[in-house]
Amino acid sequence: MKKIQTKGVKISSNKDYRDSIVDILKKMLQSKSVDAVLVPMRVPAKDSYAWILVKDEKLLTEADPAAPIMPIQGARALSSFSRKGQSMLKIAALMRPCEIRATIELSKLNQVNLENVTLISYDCPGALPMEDYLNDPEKGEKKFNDILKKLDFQNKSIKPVCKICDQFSLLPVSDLHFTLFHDQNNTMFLIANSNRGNLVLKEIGMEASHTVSAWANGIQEIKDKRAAQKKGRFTQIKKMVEGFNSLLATFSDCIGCHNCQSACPICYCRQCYFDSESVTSGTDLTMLKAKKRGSISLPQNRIMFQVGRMSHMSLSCVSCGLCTDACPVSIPVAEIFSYVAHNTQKQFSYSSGENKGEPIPLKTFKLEEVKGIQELVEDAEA
Amino acid sequence: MTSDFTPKIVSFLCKWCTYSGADLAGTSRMKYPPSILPIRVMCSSRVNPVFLVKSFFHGADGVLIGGCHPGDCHYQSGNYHTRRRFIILSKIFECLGLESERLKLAWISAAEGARFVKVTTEFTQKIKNMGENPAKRKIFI
Amino acid sequence: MSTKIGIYICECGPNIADNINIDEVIERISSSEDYKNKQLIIKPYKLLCSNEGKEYLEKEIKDNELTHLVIAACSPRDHEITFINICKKTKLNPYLYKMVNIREQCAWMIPDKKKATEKAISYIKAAINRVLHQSVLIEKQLDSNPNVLVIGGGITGMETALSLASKQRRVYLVEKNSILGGNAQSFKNLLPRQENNTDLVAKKITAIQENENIEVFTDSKLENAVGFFGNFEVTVKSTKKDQTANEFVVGAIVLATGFALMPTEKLKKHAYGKDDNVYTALEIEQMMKAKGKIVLKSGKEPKSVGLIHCVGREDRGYCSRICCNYMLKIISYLKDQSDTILIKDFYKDLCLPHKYDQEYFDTMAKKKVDFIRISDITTKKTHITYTEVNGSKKEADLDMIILAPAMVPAEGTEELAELLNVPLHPTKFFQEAHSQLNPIGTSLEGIYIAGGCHGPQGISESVLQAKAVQGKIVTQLIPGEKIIPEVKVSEIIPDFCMGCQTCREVCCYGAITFDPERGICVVNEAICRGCGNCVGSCPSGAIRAKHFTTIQIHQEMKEAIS
Amino acid sequence: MDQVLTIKKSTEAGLIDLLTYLLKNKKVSGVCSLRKTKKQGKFDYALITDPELLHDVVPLHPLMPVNAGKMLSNMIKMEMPVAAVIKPCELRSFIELVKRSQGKLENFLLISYTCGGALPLTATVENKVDTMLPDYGKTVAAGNEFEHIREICKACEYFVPFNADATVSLLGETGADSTCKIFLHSDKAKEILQGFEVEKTEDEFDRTGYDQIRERRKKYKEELFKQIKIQDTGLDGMIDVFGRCIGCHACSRVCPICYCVLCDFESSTYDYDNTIMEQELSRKGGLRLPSDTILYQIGRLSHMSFSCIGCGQCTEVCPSDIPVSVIFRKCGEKVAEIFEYIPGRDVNEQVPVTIFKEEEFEEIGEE
Repeated sequence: MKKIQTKGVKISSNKDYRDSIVDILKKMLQSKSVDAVLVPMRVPAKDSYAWILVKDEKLLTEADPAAPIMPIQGARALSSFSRKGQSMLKIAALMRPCEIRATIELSKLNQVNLENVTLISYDCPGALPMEDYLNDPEKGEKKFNDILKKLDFQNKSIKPVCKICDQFSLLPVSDLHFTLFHDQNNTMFLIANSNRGNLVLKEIGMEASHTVSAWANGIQEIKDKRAAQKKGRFTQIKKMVEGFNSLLATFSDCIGCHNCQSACPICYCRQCYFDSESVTSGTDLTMLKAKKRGSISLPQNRIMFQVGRMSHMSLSCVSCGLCTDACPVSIPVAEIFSYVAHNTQKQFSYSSGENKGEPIPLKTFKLEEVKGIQELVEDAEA
Repeated sequence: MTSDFTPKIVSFLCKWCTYSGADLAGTSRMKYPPSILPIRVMCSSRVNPVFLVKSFFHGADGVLIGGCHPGDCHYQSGNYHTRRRFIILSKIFECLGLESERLKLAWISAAEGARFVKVTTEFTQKIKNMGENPAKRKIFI
Repeated sequence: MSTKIGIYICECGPNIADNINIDEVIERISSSEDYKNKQLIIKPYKLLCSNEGKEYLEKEIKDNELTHLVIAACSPRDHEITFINICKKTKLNPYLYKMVNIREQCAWMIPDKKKATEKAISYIKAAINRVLHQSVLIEKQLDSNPNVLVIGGGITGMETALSLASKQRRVYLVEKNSILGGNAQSFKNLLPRQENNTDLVAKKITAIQENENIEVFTDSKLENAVGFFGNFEVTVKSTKKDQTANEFVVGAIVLATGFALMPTEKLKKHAYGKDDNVYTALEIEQMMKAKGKIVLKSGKEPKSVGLIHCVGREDRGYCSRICCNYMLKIISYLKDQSDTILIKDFYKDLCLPHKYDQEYFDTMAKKKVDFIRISDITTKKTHITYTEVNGSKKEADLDMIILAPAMVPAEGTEELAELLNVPLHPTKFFQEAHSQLNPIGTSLEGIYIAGGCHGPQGISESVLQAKAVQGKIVTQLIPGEKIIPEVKVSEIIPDFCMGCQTCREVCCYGAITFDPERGICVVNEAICRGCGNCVGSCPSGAIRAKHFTTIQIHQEMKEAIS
Repeated sequence: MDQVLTIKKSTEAGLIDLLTYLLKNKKVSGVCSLRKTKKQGKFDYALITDPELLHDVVPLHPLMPVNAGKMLSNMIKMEMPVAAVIKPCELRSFIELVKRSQGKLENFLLISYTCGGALPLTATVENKVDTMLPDYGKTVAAGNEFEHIREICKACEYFVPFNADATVSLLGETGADSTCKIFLHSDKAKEILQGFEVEKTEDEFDRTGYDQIRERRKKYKEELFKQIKIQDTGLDGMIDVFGRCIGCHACSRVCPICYCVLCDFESSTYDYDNTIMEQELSRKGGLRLPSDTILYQIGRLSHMSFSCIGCGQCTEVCPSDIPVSVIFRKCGEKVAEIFEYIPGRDVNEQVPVTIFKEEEFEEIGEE
């Protein structure tokens, strides 16, 4: 595990945190340290946010570094720009930690090219559910501003999956990190966490000289609380999905639209296997199956899709919660997937998006792994 | 809008009629605005309506499709299909309040060099009067 | 092999060089950011289409091992093929080459040299972007069968068969009736010289019978035909019972199925079928041929005859073109028979399209014939009520009425069109590929039309068309030579095709078929002409137009917008 | 002339009797209908072959978890028809799909009904269906629009089915709780139900009898269309409405007309290489990622607007709450009008983009 930096640049604390971040991003553009920055920006109708790659620094005044919602996963936005290979442009992407983790997973799957990309994270208090925000965007803005102001990392309005997120701060893969969470002194730090991060700091004429241990301790405290909440919630989720009948009941509203998959940053496939002919062309069997059982539910394969999708992507799931936001029938997909992901990743001691070098478990294997299997085989052979 | 605004007009010209018409205009040393950058296609029916949408949203000030006159299509009936697709797209633009006047379909035969000049000159002037395509600078599209 | 693009700018003498600053073009393109990690070779040349120019280009391609070629010169109409041929002499695939028209559509149309230079730059850049996304296409060569199937054994069909049959080319002539000759054998004399027709038709039939390179199938019809130019597999079947089908391969099919007269039930307005002494012109010809004179049902010669032109013209929506002439011929039959016979000729418009016609009309007009221009006419038995163009209503009682009914396509034309996928004109005659530029071709390569099935016309035009078809076939379907089908065709990507058949419906060549087994559409590349209509119609993006792919066009658009 | 079946039971019970007759007597190979699931208050579509299992069906429930037209198009090979009870808009979408070779009419005995509108998906999610039903029933029997149905349903003028083999009379049917009236239109329906012994009379189904409802809904439609102001606000209006689109394409996935296995806009054709995007970025100073948000919407309109049957599924699933269906319905209607086309009206009416007339729009391209 890479050692987390303990020193940072102290950033003027009188200003709003947004302005402080925008100032730094502007400096990065001005110094040509980067050619463009990827930031969320509130759409003209003021009812949502979009990812904008900004080259013209004047536009940065419109940027909103920490948006209350996550309509589109940042990894997806970055992937749409760099999937086809390395860009000539040096890009800095300011994203939530779960978005950075998804970016790392996508880079392992060659959907993001990280050459020339600087990843900037910040302490994320969580995001508001899309549905709540869309009901009254102004109220949502206010609510989120309050959360930031009060540094309320335990707010009850944030997405359920954010409440159990313990990877909401500086990541080993961040190049730079803004500490939104701060102590009574209102000190905000910019931490450089990689060679690239250090280079950027140097290029914008800053130096990391302040120790950030107070911040680190504060973050750890929240992490512990979140971890405890996660444990509790997972016990409930386990009940919701264990056994076929519970699974069926939990997904009883599912209409098979696969929008969870469309919104998922990890589901990068151009065409989902479960929408492909290999699955759908079996429809001639529909009648046969119906005859055998007396009846079948339509559309078919809804539970198979969920389980199948888990098998495809749970090792990389970053629990960002976009699936729940996208679900038209409000199934807590994100928490369920988070629970499953937690367990599948544990199996390989893998943590999605934590580490650039570590390959996705399905792309590699170790001779002796997955405890228990060997014993099972031996038992069977005896 | 400044008067030296040179519109960018994407033009899809059918190889048999309009492109040849444009050639004839050149051969006859007629003059027309340089705003037209022709893209040669075998038949106007190759032009998928989405090409127009894409040109529009990616910043073209105008889009022109040039094809053979109805009844004269080198491929029998391609231009009739072009016409329907064009009508559909124009209507959609109209319904959405987008400037359908930036899209143009013109039948210009290989013999109509003068007509090519007239159509492109007038269209360019019209676009000039309309000004720059606002989609050119919008970042939220 | 790394990408190496050669860009050659032709000065075209002063034509391009005078109005485009070629040095600037070269400078700006070679220093463009867009091609930072590409190898560009960009050079001017005084006249690329000259022999020296061609040699120079060939050497350049070879020496520099170019992977892509852009020629900025005149219109592709003039020299695209010239440079394709140079590519073919080297290892460079001609589909990795793109021509830019900086003469007709740049240098010659923009008076301002600066602006012309700008446009030339973006024009050339668009070509570079495009050429980088072009793919290698390989031309295929197919064996072709030189033989020809002619459908219809009338004058046109026989003429076509006789002109085409040779030692290297067999002709199969299919006639639905039991004898050859078609409509023409009913005519006694032929215009304009009143030659005796029987001899002419009989001579043709004999010539056909004596020609060992022509095989005739009477009482037969085309049962099936699949394939494309150079290779049609056809089945000809006898209409009589218990006959086996004949199957053979031909390279081309000629439709010479002729015409018929408007069905008699449509002629009731003129008392046809109600009165024994109302005849069609064709019946009069047959009568002349059989009896040598025109007589009433009673056997007596008529003392007064009414001729009615344009019967059914309004119904059908076209002029049958030959009727006025043959009505004049009938007048001459009648006048030869009796000098005193009263003839009233009712016409709405006279159609005298040939150089002989006016003279012929003038001769007849001198023979005391009432030519009456009318706006309406009805017949009750042989009693005629008519309105003259000046509005006056008149009546006449006549011994005999002769009608000139509209010419219509022969029976079975629609069936044949459907079988071969050849489009019909709204008049139900066959639709030609282009009314002016390709009047004997159809939308399908290798299928031609001639004679009365093309539209109303006389024998001379029919024979002319037969000759034109002959010329087309002789030059395009050369015995022993391979044919190279179009390579810039459409292809369907099976995984994305939903089988909705929108493409099949918009294709006017029948090049797309539906494969019910796989539930997808398939392009027959030998039939496809590469227009790209199907590509424009496919919502799934499942069809790709080779050499005109969406991505290639996007690349050109990019430059047009920038 | 139609044959009218009259069953002295509630409309739903009568229809279930009919379905039971069909399945028990092997007149059909299966029944496709909405049914209750094991979980209280939840429903889904099912294909049922065992007549015993028909007791769970709720064929006339005002729900549309998926557009059944899309669902039926997936059932390809069948030896005997399946009886499907579907809403008029679902039937119309199925007809549109049949025109595109995406389904076969002969596979089904299509039973539809005069429709009072469907509830939004949220009604099921929030377990409100059972409590809403009694009021819904009363409102529909009175020939009115229930307040909680989908907006697009309140604006739907095609609530009388086209092309149904049989139509169940529901809307404005005051005796719906004691009498079930089913009109058999096709010979197929009459033949299959020959042995179904109920009161049978001859009568013509009166399509004009609904004029009042139709007028009211048309009026509502005009109002709804007016609320969508895009037409007057131009590009900025488009950005206001679609700016919050997240590009998930859920609208196309649930759309019965979008039948493509892979949407063209998700294909590699629209994965631009960096040079194209960098050029845009330079010009604008900023570039939305993923790009082509509005292009996708217009592109989709250009592919399917004329066939939009206004079922409202797109609005239901939009995570950004964009009123997709109203916009698409509005555009669709305007486009279809040009060709005097009504999607789903007649299976022999060809899709406007597959045909043309030589003498049409003659002024276009000539000036």
